[in-house]
Amino acid sequence: MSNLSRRKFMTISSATTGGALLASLGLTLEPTTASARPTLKTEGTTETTTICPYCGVGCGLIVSVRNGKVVNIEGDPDHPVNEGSLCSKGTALYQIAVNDRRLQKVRYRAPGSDRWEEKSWEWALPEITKRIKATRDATFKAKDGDKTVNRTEGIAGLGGAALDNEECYLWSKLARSLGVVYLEHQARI
Amino acid sequence: MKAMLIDTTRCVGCRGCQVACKQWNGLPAEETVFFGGPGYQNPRDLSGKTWTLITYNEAQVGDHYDWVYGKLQCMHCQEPACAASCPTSAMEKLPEGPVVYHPNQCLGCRYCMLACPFQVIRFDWFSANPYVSKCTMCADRVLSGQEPACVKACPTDALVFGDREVLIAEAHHRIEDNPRKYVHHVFGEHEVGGTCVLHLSTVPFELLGYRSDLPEKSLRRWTEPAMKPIPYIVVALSLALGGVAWIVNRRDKRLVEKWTKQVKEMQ
Amino acid sequence: MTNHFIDMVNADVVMIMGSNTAENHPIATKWITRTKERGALILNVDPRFTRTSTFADVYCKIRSGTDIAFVNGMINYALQNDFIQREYVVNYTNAPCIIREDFAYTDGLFSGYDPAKRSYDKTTWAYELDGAGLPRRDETLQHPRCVYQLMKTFFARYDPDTVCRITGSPKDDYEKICRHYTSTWAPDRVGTWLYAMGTTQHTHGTQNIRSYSVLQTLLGNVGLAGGGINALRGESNVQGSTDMGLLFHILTGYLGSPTVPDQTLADYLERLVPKTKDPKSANWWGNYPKYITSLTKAWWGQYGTPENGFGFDYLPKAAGNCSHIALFEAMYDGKIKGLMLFGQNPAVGGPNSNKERAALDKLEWMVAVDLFETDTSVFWKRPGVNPADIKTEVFLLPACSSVEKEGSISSSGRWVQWRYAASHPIGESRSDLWILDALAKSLKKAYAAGGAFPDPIVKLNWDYGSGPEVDLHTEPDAHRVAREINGYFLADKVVNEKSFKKGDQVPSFAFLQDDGSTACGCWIYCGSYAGPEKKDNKMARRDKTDAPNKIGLFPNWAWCWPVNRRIIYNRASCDPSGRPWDPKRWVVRWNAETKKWEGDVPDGPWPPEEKHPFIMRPDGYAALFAPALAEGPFPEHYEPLESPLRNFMSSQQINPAIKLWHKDKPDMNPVGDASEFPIVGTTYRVSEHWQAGAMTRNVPWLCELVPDVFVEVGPALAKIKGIKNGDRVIVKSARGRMEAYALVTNRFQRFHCGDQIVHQIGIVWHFGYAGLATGDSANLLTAHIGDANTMIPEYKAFLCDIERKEVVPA
Amino acid sequence: MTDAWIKPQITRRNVVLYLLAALGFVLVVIRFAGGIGRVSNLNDGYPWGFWIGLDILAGIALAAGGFIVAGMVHLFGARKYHVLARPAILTAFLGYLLFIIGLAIDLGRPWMIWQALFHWNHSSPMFEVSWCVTMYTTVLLMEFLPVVFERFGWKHLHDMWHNLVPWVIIGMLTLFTLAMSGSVGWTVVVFAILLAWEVSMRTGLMQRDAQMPTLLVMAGIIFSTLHQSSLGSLLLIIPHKLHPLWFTQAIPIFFLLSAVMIGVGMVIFENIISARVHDRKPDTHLLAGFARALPYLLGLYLLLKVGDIFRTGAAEYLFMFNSVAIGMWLELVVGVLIPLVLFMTPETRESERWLLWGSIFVVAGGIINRLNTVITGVVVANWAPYHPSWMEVAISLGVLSGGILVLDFIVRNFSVFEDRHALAR
Repeated sequence: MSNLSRRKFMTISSATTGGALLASLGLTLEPTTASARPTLKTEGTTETTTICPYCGVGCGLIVSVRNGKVVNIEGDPDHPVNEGSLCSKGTALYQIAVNDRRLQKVRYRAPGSDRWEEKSWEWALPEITKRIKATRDATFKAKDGDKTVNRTEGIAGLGGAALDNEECYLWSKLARSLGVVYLEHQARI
Repeated sequence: MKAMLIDTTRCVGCRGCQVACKQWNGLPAEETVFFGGPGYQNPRDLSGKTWTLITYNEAQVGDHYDWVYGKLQCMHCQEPACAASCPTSAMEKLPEGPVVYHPNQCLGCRYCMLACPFQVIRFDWFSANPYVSKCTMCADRVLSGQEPACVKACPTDALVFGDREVLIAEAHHRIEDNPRKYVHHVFGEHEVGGTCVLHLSTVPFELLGYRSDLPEKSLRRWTEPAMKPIPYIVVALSLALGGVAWIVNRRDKRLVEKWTKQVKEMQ
Repeated sequence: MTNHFIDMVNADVVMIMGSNTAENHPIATKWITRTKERGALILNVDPRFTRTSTFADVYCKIRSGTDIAFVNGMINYALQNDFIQREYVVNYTNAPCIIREDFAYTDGLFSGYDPAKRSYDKTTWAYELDGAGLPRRDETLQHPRCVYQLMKTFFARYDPDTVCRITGSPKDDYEKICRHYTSTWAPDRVGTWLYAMGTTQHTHGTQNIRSYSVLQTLLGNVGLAGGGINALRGESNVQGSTDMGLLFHILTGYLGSPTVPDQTLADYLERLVPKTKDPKSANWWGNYPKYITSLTKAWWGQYGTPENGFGFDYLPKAAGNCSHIALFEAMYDGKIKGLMLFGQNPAVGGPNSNKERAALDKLEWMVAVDLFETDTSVFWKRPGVNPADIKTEVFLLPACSSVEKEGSISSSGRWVQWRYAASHPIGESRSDLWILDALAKSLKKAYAAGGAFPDPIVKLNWDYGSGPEVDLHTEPDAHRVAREINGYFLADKVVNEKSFKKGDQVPSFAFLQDDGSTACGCWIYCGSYAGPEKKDNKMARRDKTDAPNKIGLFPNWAWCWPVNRRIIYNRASCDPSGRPWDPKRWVVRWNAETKKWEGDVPDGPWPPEEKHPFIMRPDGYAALFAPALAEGPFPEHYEPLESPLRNFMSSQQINPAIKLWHKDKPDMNPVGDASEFPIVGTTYRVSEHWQAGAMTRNVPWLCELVPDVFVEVGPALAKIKGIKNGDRVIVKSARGRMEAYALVTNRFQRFHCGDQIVHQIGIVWHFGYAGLATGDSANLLTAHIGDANTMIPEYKAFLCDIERKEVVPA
Repeated sequence: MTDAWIKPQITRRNVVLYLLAALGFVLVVIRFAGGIGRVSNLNDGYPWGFWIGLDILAGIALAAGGFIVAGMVHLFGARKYHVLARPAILTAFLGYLLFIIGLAIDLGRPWMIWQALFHWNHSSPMFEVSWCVTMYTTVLLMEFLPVVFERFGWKHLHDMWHNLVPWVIIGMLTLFTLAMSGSVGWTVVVFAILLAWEVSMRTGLMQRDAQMPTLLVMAGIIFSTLHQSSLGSLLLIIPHKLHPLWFTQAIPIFFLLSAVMIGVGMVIFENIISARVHDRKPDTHLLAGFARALPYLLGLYLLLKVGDIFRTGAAEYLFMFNSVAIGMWLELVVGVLIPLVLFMTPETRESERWLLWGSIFVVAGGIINRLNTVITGVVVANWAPYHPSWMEVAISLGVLSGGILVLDFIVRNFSVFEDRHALAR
């Protein structure tokens, strides 16, 4: 009787059971060992700290980036206010950094049009500058009766509670230099 | 053995854990609709994309209506019924605590779903290559010494991660400290042989959607008596049947000899 | 906030009123639950039982718009039972000051009211001065006209029965709240007050806060660890954006913005600089000239000369109120042609959305800078309008997210924290810094060729390292901007015996000069970037060693304005001799040997006896009697503009000092009355969405949690209207209608106000027609009506009606 | 001498089978394209349903006839029933092939079933079932091969089969014991016993059955006993879901016992039906022998089952008016009581009509029992109860019809029933 090695036997029996079993592939007959240790998603990423852009508590987060792409954002355990914990918005910050609904190009809507046109920055900035200057020049009021007022009544500015301090400062500086008096933002509402 | 203590009395329902689980495990969001659940609960149930879910339960506590939150997820049993039942060991209990799933070994037989006492395993019912899915206690984080993503996200320490014995002691300590506040039972300490996810609550556990009528013996113990004797049966039957065959064949042989003798005499 | 988030762990009693902390500042619950574990009591007052109420020890319901009645009753409870920290009140507040004889209060009005102008002549609201011009004080608090006695008689009208009749709160819950909270009068017990928009968004929002501060001052809780009056602000940098003067009435650092009468710097200073004759009053605002001059020098550099008030003349002078409501009314009238939007979404967030969206139609052009296509940026294709009719040009510029740019933001606890860019802006999105820099440079070039009054633009000091030309790929240097905000010397100078060279950074605002030798973008941020190198950027510090008092100040983590003082008015945490009221939780204490204060940065270096602790107040005292406010020195209860009930306290139905927009701008500004709209409506947030929703209704994970707009309805009202849980309902107010799902819940019970039943519903306001998750905006219902002092709209209380969808004809 | 093949044609009588098979096939394509949910009401609360109940639990029990008849004829020496052996083996073999197809439809990823060979989980009843069924199907194939060799006249193959099969069996049983126990000790013991039997037979010490290698039949009985019982122990893991009327530690024994009953019933049923279809005279006198054994089996089962219900204190549920109680009464009355009474008297045991009706009751009762243990008896808290969708039933019927058509084809083309003269030799 030929000494049936287990391997050969397996191929015979598996082949002959009506095809329910595939031909055996690389065989390891030992019972399963724990599969290889799962690697951490944030293995080999560069980490930077940031502060959550949502409410005013100011929780700390760590952003893990691998070759330029955000792969994970979670709480910063060293931050004294949140000690690594985050609410539902904070933990969802990843879907702000990685979200195909994010605006990626300048858009322009012509008067009366019903859709956006994609434009370039080179086109948009001069156009915006032209309009700001035209409206300022048209609605600038140097005198109110005998009082000098130097204000632009035709331009209003809204916004900035989610901007950085430096950005808010520059907008405050630029707006006042343009004479804007209707300067408001979310703190009012 | 690592474990999680969920003190539902500290939970404020911010659902940071529910999103942190999706963030770390890369689970997509679900298409949901407001369904007037008792509170703001959404989605309705665990699924392939939602491995943990906060339930909002409105209950009369003392003199006013209160919101009580439950956290549905895999309980990571000490002796998991899913691992015991899986024909290809696709579900595996790691010594560190988490019960993990190896999708490439899964046949999709769903026996684990039937066996699971906490009804948490979910299946891709509408996929041509379906897998099951459940919380893995962020095994990759736990194995590298970190805490699961949901525990880290919890602001009020409603979720705490650590050694199982330490957490059980802490849970009982909390019950003794304010007996009026807690139901005097640590859910998961003994259920189906004990689990690595322990719950404390101020309202009866059924109200949070947990089953409180589960046997204390782990479900694996129920199938063991049927599986243990297999080698003995094989041996016993091979001996017995061999013996029978021997006897029967000898009787037939003698019968045939007698019969052929008769035929020879008749000729 | 006067204190900060971690400090809540030191409180013995935490009052959460006007804020739903667990839902809108969830991580604050970390510290609140920790102090609860230490045995502290958590009190929560809210129209409905919220996620915050789940961990409160005592929850008491309150009808929206009746905060003042509720808290005045608590003040009365404290005064009647003498639960006040007497030594604190006598030494640190103006309780002993004697008020003029002609000051009076009758039937809801104080003396000096002009019904035509709906404002007060406040001359009678003043101290009686002695010979030396100082207020006469009766330290025994017996004098009939001292503030303390005036308060006793004024607040006596708010007895518990009257209060519960107004607020609809159950009497026993109310008494529990009074008892627990006023227990913090003892020197060794302290209570903190957390509030937010629930308090401010009323026609009497400022007086709501006034009632909290009167009570906190009487109980001696201001300036202590675990105390203070803490506004939990909604946006990550609304503190910073307010600090940087993005409101019509202020410049950076809360300096007043010039008005028409301020023709010269001298007129401006004359109007604004407070004076005091009391040597013991620090009157810190006396340094006003240094700060305004440093600001204008920072903006116009060498062009700011003594002749033009160091650049003051370049500043615009506004006339009257230009706040959000006034802005949109002007836009609606066609006066405003162009709108610059930096990450704001007023089409959903502003009150009376129908009118504000109609106002947007009148614009000639709009520039919107945002991460997503916001509802406001597509107002021209909103439901119910034909784009062809709207002639506005719209530029929608892609802004990058917070993880793609570097800079600092200020948390609600005044912590200014630095953020780093984790990755480059995606696609062609740019940081707002880059966009503003590019706009400024191109405007300066355009105005170099002439235009209306070009000087302020052409001469604007603008160089942030990105070169003269607009270049897509060079980012301006946020550090240079931060150093300008901190301030630098324009000339070699010796100040306070220290010598500085031209270009040195100013170490703190005590060194700022009013002679034009220093420039400082925002005086309260002076000291945040005190050196030329990146290592001098204190906002980026991550050292977690706590101060010696071990109360969680973390003085070396990031930087806190002003001068890294973590708890404001912390001198008041000590008795007049400099010993902390509560040695277990001292904030600052006077070390007699070293002649120095220890612990937190003190409110000024002076020894204890030399200065009164409230250094920002002209008289140095905490103002129990506060004449600066529009509708009265004491908080008086008035009903919201639209209320189902008559005002039980006086014949003044509504706040007498508010501007009635529906009178002079009646178009699209109707006011509903209880006959047609019997139900009280309020609006609020859920923790899964944020403000007008652009940053959360485009995030799939969050849309999954709260996919649709919904209304919370109590069981009684639901039965009357036949509404079941999950039904579609229509909510109508005088101004608009919206559709939503109904969540029928026991957590929103009706109110028994005397013999009348008042039903209330609440609507989540994040939703709008743009984004992944869409829905009708709650602000279609709210009104253009604002607070008497701040003009913040009254979102929290209006009248409406609710019907099941089938019942309402299409 | 290979006779001409009789091609299967669609006749008036079997056109329904073809239609059902076609419908089933279409639905199976939809199932594999769109996922199980597309064709079934199975859900996360009720992952197992009609297919498990009918194709797997009931299907295997119906095919138990194979090992019973083969065992009796070739091992226990009941030569009298020899003529029933081949059909029983054929029916069992086709039954197991149908089982495998049914399992493939129910499994989410059937192409991964080979994983069960390499990832051994000793505590899983499903693991044991998968190995047992795989090996027993091989045994049935080997038991059926002589019919094929005979058909093609491959005499040499027949001899080689006769010679080789015992070694294959030894290998299979040894590997099986190793996989199931994981203990080398028991594996060696089993190997030794089997080797001993084979050697003793080869050396003539022990007589050999001319027709069928003894070890092959032995393996058939061993594997069948194991998996007919372990199909029951599958349910041991859900004490919290299976209703106390069915849940008992003794489920494996009940499953084995009822499998034997159903197997016998099926042999009778199959014999009569195929006789009528192939217009042959059914071997009623042989079937009567089986029918005489049935009452004892049914009586024993009834005694044990009712006794167990009272032992576990589940008796009170019998007297409540709900689907569970109705299910149990149906199962006992139809499957046990009626056939018990029917087969008590010799007249009924002899008459073809009563034999057919008796077997139908036994088989029907068996099917009801298996469906009860998976559908009616399984109750999951706060999940809407599960009802099979028509597509699930249609697929099962489709597979069954396909099986019957194949059976018909084989019976017509292979000498399944004409081996009387072989006996004479």
